[in-house]
Amino acid sequence: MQTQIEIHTEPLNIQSCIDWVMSPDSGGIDVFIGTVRNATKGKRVLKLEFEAYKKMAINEINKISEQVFKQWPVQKVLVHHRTGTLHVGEIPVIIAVSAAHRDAAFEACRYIIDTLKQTVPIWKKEFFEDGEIWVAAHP
Amino acid sequence: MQTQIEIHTEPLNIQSCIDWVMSPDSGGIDVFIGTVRNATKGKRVLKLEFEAYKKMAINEINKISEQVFKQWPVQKVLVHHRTGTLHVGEIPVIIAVSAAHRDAAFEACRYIIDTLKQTVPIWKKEFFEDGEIWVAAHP
Amino acid sequence: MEINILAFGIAKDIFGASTVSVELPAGSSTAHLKASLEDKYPKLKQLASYMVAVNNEYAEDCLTITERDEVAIIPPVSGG
Amino acid sequence: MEINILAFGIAKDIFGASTVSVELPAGSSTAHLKASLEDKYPKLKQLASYMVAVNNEYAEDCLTITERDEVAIIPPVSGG
Repeated sequence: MQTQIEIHTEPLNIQSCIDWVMSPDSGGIDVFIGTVRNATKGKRVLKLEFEAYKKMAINEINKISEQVFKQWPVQKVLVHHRTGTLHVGEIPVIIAVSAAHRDAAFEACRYIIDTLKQTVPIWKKEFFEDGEIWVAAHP
Repeated sequence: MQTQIEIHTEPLNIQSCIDWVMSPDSGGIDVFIGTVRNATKGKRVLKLEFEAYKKMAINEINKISEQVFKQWPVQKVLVHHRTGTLHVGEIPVIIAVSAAHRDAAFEACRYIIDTLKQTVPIWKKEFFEDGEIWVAAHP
Repeated sequence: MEINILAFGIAKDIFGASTVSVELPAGSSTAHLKASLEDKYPKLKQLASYMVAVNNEYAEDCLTITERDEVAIIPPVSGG
Repeated sequence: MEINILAFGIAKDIFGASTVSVELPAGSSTAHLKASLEDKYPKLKQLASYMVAVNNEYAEDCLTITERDEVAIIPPVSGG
């Protein structure tokens, strides 16, 4: 039952995230990697900016992780989120979960990214050729 | 719609698998990494040996990938499987799927590993302190 | 009492600053704070929704705020 | 006709070799092949199940086998 949570502006390192969740008693790891898409609803995206309310974001991710350990027999949970300016193809988020059996790893990983997008105070601004927008701000 | 399938005895490279599935029009990647557990049903595992009917295995994985592209809007599918002797913590399989949206990536990745375990002619032998066994061979 | 408020995302644009302060009667609740802010910054009402966080936790409308609390406006989140 | 058969996993242990050959009448099917093998190697019947692959495809019992086909015995798979 170990959790590693990081929020920072440095590029995320996939290999070190996976190395951290691996353990001799795990049989499977599920990893979700978010990547910056070149378009949103057909509009070309130039770059994204992510902003976090860092202390509270870590707090909320911790709650998600605690819920995961209650709900699934998983071994390690890792969530790394990048902030600052990201270009197309770069990685804003890595979530990795190890478990003895793959079902728990898949379900927990899915739960974490779904819940993170709903509750964790991080905001994304999309930059287009003709303007910029805070995602989800308006109805 | 691209697929990369490999079966070989060399250690699998996580980073290069993920690099291959990434693309500017993908927003999410789901990766499943199988790892050799130190125990099966409480019995200590020393090592595993994987054997493949290589030509047919690639054929069957190709069928799975074709089914995935029919069923989900995914962009790239990668399946690497290692054969030969593997020790605890080593990686027998990496499956990676990129998609514009994460739902498809998660569901397709899960479908691939579940189906691979049912249909692809690859066999695993577990070595214990007191003997060895071909997994699933007997009722 | 004077409450200092942290603003993030579009709230920062609406306030024109990453922190603003409002003057509230002692014993005011989150609901009072929201009403006061919406009065001063009507664009807040155009958001899909927004929450108040007090000491790094989402706060109910009835929560009483003090000057020692860390208060933040949380517009709709969009991480991941 | 003589059919050469590839064996994998536990089938290799049962046959004591990674290839064996059986003599079958021309026009024999997968079912005939299985019956002949089970006669020669009764331990095959103790497996949870096994399939025959012909030319890298799982074969139905009624499929006719020829000497030019690549035939393999597929015990329960356990990859991944």
